[in-house]
Amino acid sequence: MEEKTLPRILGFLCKWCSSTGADLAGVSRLKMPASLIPIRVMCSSRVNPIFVLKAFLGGADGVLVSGCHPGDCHYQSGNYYTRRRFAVTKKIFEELGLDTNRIRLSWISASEGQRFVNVVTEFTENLKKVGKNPVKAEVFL
Amino acid sequence: MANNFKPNIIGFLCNWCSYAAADLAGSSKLEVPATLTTIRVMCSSRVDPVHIISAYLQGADGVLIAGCHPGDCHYQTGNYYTRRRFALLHKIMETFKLDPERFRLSWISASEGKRFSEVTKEFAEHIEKLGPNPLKNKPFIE
Amino acid sequence: MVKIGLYLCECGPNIAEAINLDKIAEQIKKDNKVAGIEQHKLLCSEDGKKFLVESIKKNEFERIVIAACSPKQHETTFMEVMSSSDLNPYMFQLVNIREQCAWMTPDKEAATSKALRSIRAAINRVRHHDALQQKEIDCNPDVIVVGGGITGIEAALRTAQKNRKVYLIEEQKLGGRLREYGLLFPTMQPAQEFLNKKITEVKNTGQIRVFENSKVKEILGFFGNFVATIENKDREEIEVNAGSVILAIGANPFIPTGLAKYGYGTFDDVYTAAEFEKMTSSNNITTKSGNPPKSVAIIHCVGRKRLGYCSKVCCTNSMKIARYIKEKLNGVKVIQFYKNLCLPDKKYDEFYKKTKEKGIEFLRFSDIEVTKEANQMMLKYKQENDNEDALPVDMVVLSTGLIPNPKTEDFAQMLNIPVDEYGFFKEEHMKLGPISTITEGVFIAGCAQGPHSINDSMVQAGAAAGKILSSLVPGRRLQLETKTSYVSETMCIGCGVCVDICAYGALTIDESKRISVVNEVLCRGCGNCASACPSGAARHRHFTTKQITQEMIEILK
Amino acid sequence: MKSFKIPKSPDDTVKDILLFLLKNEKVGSIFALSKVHNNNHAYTLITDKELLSNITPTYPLMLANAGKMISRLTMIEAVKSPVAVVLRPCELRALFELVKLEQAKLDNLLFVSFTCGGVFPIKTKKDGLENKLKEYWENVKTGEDFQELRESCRICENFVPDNADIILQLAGNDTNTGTSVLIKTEKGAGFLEGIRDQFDEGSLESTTLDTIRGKRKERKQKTFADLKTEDFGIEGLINIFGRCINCHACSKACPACYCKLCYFESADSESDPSTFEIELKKRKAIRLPADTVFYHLGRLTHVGFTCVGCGMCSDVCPTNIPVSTIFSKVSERIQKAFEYTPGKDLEEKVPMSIFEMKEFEDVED
Amino acid sequence: MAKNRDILVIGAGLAGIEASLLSAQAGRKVYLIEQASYFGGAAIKSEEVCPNMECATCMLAPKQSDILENKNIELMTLSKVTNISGESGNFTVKIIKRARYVSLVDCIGCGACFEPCPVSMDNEFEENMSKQKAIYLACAGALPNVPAIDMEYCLRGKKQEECTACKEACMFDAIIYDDKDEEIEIRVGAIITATGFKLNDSKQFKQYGYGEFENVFNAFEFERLRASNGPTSGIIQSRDGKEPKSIGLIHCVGRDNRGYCSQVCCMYLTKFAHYALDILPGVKVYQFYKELSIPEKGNQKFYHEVKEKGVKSIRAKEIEIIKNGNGAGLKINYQNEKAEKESVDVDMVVLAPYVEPFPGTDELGKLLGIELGNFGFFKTAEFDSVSTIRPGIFVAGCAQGPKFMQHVTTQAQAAAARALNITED
Amino acid sequence: MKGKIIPLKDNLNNTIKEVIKSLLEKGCFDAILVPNRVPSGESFTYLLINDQDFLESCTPLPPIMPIQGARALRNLTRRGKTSLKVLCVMRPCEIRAAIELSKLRQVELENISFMSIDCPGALVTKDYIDKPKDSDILYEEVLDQWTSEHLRPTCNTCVNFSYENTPSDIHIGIIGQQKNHILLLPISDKGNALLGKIDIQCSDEISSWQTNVKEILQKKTDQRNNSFSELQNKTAGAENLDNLFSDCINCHNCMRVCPICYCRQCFFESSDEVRIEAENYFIKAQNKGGIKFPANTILFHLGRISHMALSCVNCGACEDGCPMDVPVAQIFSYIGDTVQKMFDYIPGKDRNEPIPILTYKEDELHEYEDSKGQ
Repeated sequence: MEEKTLPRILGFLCKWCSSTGADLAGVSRLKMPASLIPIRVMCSSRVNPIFVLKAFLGGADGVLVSGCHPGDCHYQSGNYYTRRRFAVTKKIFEELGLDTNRIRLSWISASEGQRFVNVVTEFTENLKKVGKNPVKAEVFL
Repeated sequence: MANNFKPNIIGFLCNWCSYAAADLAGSSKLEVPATLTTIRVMCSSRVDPVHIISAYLQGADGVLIAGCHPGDCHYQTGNYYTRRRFALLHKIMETFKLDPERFRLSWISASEGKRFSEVTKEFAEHIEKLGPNPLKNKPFIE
Repeated sequence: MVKIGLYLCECGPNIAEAINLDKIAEQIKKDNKVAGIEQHKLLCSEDGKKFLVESIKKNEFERIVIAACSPKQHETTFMEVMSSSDLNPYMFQLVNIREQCAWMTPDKEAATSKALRSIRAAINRVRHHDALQQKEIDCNPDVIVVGGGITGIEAALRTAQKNRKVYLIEEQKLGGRLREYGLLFPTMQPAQEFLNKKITEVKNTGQIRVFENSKVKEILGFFGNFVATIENKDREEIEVNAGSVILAIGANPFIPTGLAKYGYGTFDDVYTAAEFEKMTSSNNITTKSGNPPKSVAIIHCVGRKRLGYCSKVCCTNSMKIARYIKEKLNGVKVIQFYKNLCLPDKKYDEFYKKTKEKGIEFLRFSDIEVTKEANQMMLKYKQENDNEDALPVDMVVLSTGLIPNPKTEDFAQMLNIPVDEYGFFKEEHMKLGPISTITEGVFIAGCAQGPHSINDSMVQAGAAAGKILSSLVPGRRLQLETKTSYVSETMCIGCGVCVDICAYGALTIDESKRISVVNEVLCRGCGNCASACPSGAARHRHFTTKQITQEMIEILK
Repeated sequence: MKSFKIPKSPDDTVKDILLFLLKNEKVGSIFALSKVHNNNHAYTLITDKELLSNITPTYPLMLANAGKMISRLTMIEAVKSPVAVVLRPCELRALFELVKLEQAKLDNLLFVSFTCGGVFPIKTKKDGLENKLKEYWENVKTGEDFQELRESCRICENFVPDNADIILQLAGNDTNTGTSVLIKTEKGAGFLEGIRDQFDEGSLESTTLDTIRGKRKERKQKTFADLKTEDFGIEGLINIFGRCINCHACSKACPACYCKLCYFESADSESDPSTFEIELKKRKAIRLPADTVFYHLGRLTHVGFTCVGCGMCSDVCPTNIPVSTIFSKVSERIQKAFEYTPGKDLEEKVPMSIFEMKEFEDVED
Repeated sequence: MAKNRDILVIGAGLAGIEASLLSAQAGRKVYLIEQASYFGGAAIKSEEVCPNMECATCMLAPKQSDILENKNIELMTLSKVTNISGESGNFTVKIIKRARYVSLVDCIGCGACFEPCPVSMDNEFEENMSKQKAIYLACAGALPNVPAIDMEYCLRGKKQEECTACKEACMFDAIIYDDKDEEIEIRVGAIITATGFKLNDSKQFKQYGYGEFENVFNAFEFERLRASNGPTSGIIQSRDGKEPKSIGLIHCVGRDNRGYCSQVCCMYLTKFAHYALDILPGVKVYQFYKELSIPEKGNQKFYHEVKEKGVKSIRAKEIEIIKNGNGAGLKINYQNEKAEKESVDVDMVVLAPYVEPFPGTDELGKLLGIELGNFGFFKTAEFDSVSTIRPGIFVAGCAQGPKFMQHVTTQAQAAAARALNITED
Repeated sequence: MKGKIIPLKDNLNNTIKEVIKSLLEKGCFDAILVPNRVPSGESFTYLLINDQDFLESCTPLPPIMPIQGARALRNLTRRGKTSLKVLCVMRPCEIRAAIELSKLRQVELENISFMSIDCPGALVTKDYIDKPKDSDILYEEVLDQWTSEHLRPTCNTCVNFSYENTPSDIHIGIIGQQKNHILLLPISDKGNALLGKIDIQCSDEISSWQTNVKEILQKKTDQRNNSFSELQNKTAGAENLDNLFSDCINCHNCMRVCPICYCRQCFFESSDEVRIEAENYFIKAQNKGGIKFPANTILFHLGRISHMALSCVNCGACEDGCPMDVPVAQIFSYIGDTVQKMFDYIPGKDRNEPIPILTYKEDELHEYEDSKGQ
């Protein structure tokens, strides 16, 4: 039943940190809602704002972009760009009255299994509050 | 006026037939108008109608496309497409009264050096008679 | 800026006298587009070539324009010079200011200005040249021969070499149509003896793998790398790899049902030549009533008008049949009804003469009808001089032509080769590529290509072998055409306009991407696709839109 | 700042200057708006002195953003001999942005611009723009809002061409008695050396300009507020972009959209039928061609930094969507966040190509 | 002893060219020898080739270029085999290269030497219908693009005069008066002979008036008349320059005497009819045939197409050509299919003489140690028409018997296969 | 030919929707591609629907055609056939464009059926967007007159507004003797079977309808001929042509909204044309004294003509999308008619007939080549 009421979150996880962190959460048998479906990318900087928009317009209740902490990027500085891009997306969301609660940028390192669980749990709870993404039902997009 | 007019004619020649014919005309010391400058293409089908229109708008006085005779194409059927494309182009230019007479499609085989000379001479004379392409010195149209 | 070097060849007096090269050099210098201009008496001479290499290296030119003679004369020469100068040979443009300028323009000033225009165009063009590399692919020297008739057998024998395997695939038994033959013309030797010798030879050659009672399900790939799926006699599917394919699937005799006047299918003793041939191999010639015929008529050119072509072998074959009958049956009367004797071999007139000497009659007709009057077959015929006559006969042999094997269409589709208007495989070029097809690496031999005598079929088999032995050499890589086309993946929208017009099937739609792709092994580089493509996604190497328009813009300056 | 005044109309003043430059071979050609055939206007590249008589540099019509046109010209290589380019401030700013993005080169270009009074929507052309010119110039002089102008011009605060070499004072100036010319840069001075024996002193800023700026700002705030973008949400976006027909004209006219092949026209943006089938199942109905809202949002992520608010996009929209106003408003927010003014300073890097270690802590967890 | 992998090809017509190209493509060194000063054989004499009416030069020229550009092929013009020894896999061949008197290396083919030469002689390539100088190129566009001096006619040769006109005109020092015939010896593993054919000189058949009446042409003469690069630049005209209003085409000239059908004549005469109808408005064309031999795909269609354009086809016997009146006109007397005597008046007659081996075939046959057949063509095995009785020596093209171009090509390709096969490592 | 005449149910669109509804109910289709008013009300777009509820808001024959239906179908099937059985409800020119696109592999027709409607033409989109309500009323008048100055100019000169030359499956006739009826006309076997499935027997005589179509056709043909002869003068010569196109601002909107112009990247926006050295511009400027920017306006239009005039279905989308009101569609219609006649080709008429430029005949068009003997 939970399945149906659970928000659906698309998670872009960088390979080196966040994805490993997520794995660690699993290995550690930590529990969290089954709301997030991960997409692994080499670096969070691969996440084109277009992807976030597409996921959002496609009806995802939430989009999580997650990479190494600033300064830890496997590719030197990728995540700084991620941040700037995400900022742009967020400004657009804000300006156009789109729900910024649905997009989220989190830094999760390879050792932060627990943090991953926390982020996802919190994001999920948050999304439960704001409800289903109404875009899903729109036909005139 | 007409006497001083030296047209600028572009000739697209296919590598296998017409270019060879042009060479033959040269080695047979046949006269070919100096107003013709040639561009070698592998097959007459390589000549895109858009290029011809472009040449015209830029002020080319004449454009000649020459390839192998139908049926002789080095690439089987290329020149049949050339012909259709040319016909289409010609029709467009004709309909818009854009000097269709400035464009010509000729089939000239490798042995027809003489014909090459004749066709180009005749064409050059024809173009000379037509006079300069009015678009050559016309600003703001291209 | 790239360093372009311009070389002006005087060609002795040929260019120097007709064109003011100094003036050209002066103008080009003013344009300030080349890094250096050099003039030479004769660039194609040994001395000239040495000069070029040294000069190019010294000046560190990156691209070269040579104004000299026709590319037909010395493009290759100068491309070699480019290579010796450690430059890519395609970073070069040859301007033809001799044949197409100096020699055809008596007025020096006009010639000079034309040459200048052409040289400027070349300089502008060469700036946009790309370095092209000679491409090579690995290839498989092995051969697939489809069809185990005499043509296929010969093709297999001729291609089988130490380092080359041959897969010979036959739907029934080796030997094909020849297995039904009694004698061969013009030698009149027993066909089976001849055939068996050949089959033994096939079996003794270690390099030929024979698949009898087998079918070719599919052939994929292209020149140098074909994969065929064969269903063998046990209905197992076997995959074989080869670099080339010879289609020797033969032809069928025309069956004249529907041509009522010949009485075929209406009267008992009317046979086609092919049917009669079976009788000869069983050595038993009788009419339906069981008696040997007393008179036999052989009618030529049956169905020729309908087929629209002369099958070339039937006249001689009819004579062979006539002679056979005459030899076998004492006192039999044999009459040949013909329209035109087609005897296209230096031996055939003699064969005809001998046939006549055996007492076989020849009668030219303009119209004929087989009828029956009171249990007796009657031939009613009209001669050329409009005389009409009738002749009672016991047996009629209809000499019919050859029609394509019904499988022709299937193979044509499988391998992207067209069929001609009669339904035979269409050769690449009637005169120069009679056994080649537009699909490189696929050859057609024997009657699959059109009606042929056994001798001619065997020569064709040998010819296919020649093409294969010369182009696919064991241990050598296949060199591809350089000036091919390619399709820009980002720009292509997959409309297939280029696919439709390519004569070589070099372009196909990649269904997963829904865009078109060029098979560079098949592309021969005409550039038709580049013109057909409205957006310019199909691009012709060394004749790119950019290169051509850049040439144009200078000419029209 | 050196300045001088020519007792002629702005257009004739520009002609004088250009003729001087051409005659003295200081430049080889001119890039300016001209009257072409049939009383139409277009940007032109002129080498022939005779044709100078055709130019109409201040004619209030922008049929294409000149920044984009100069980018076409200098995309591959800089021009080899000097060209005098007459263009509007927003066009110059667009060009500077394109230079940063390697889409144009400035070498050998001399920029002549003016304090801009704005342009009419291109559609005005057929409604008799000529008849409105008188009123237009009156309003330019006073700096009053003129409601027939492009919305983007009416709300434009950046009408002073900070980066031009030579500036004509139009907006807020009485041009009846002649046109003041300011020589803003050394380069400008070099080119104009010899045009006058003596120069006056002049200044770019004045209270009139401030007043105009103030008026425009006011109007902008009002326009932006009226737009109520914050209340859009997805419904609002659909309402405004629902009539978009995916022609992408806005992107083609936009000087900031410089891609060779737009993502939204590329194979990457195409969907397989199966994708549509999934969507159809999900939503019971889908719009075809799809992706209108997506397109505009996506384009915003691409041009948000660079948008100079020239208004071309609104003008070319065949379904009258106020693209420019929306984009300007969203872009303003983005540009503020990054403290970036497009086209202002060549040395200032495009925000997307740099970063700081500590910033935007509000967007990350 | 290791096999020699090199290949000798004798005769550089279509067959020789094709065989050489295939052999060279396989990586073999090829010696291609040609008796004439140019190469290309009979094929380059045609304007067009039936039934598709393709331009012959356009077909051949790319192949000729390939020969000249191929590093594996050594083309020797003006050359002849003088001796051969050894056996399959290891032949030793002596070749005499006749002096060209013009350097193949230095000459650039500008033709500056022609004009000053004082000698005028018949142009053999043009069937003696035009003149050439003693320093000559067979025809415009002939390859290699280097002239030769015919010392028999050159003043220096025959009259021992000190003429240096051509040498003076040459700016490249390409004229070598003291050029000598050169004998070379090569070793090859296989030999392909492709020496081709010639048309019989029909003078022996008096009834056709060839040699007697100036407007009786043989097939090659007519072909050159129609050739764009020929003596009349492609204008079909009688000897006195008039446009013929009627043409008679005579098939099977000498066939009965000779004893075989030359296979190609019916078709090329049909092509001639096509030529005439194509460029001579209102011309009447008569074809006089005995048996129509139009095998091969496409030929019958072509024949009917041409016929429909207005050719009168007559099956005729006892043809005789006589003078018609006082002018250059001709009359053809014949017996029609109804055995009635009839006649037509024509302005021009074109004969299709039988195809015979190229002169010297017998001599070469002896040198090569291979037999000749009844008619003087090289003899080949039954059902193996490229193999001679001597292992390692193969035949291609019309040297084996008359044939269509496509069969020439196929034979050449098949012969190449054999040569490649036996010289395999 | 026989059809089924059925009475109107309150209005035209609703009656057509009833038919569509029964087809959906009988499971003949998985989805319907049909125009629908956008939420803001001032325009229309195509919707692919598989739910009857959405049918309510649909308008099978909307007064405007902001998106040419072929573009909608192309969007759906460009990358391959859809597994859904789809009924496309479109104007004849949209269907013909879709057929053309299928020849260019931009539309996959498998599983696609067409329902065409007698088309009175489409209003100018911008006008409609300005005043949707008034325009709706205006369109009612158009339905009466079958010609109007408010229509796209090419709609007034359209001769393929009915079923002829449009290979749809079911045609809806609305030009009847009886104004309060529509006519269902099965065009293909498939159409026949479909009507059969919803128990519609096509036994009604349609000759009176045909007469009406003929009358309107005559009217439109006259208008077309007038328009063409006007255009003949207006387009004659470079000068005139330039005048016609001189308003063009090179936005390429005409190409973008054109259903036939299908290139991913237009040649005139490709590197070959756009990414060129400054010098190229200067050479041209030198030659002519001055050039326009953006360059190549006329070349663009002529080039586009050479690329797609053979397939032009005269839908008028280009002119509708032009921000400068250049009479593009009228010019294309005129030149398209001319070149199509040259090859005896009606674009979109026959699914199996190749576009003339993609095929050839050995023996043809000799008037365009030099005669051989010359």
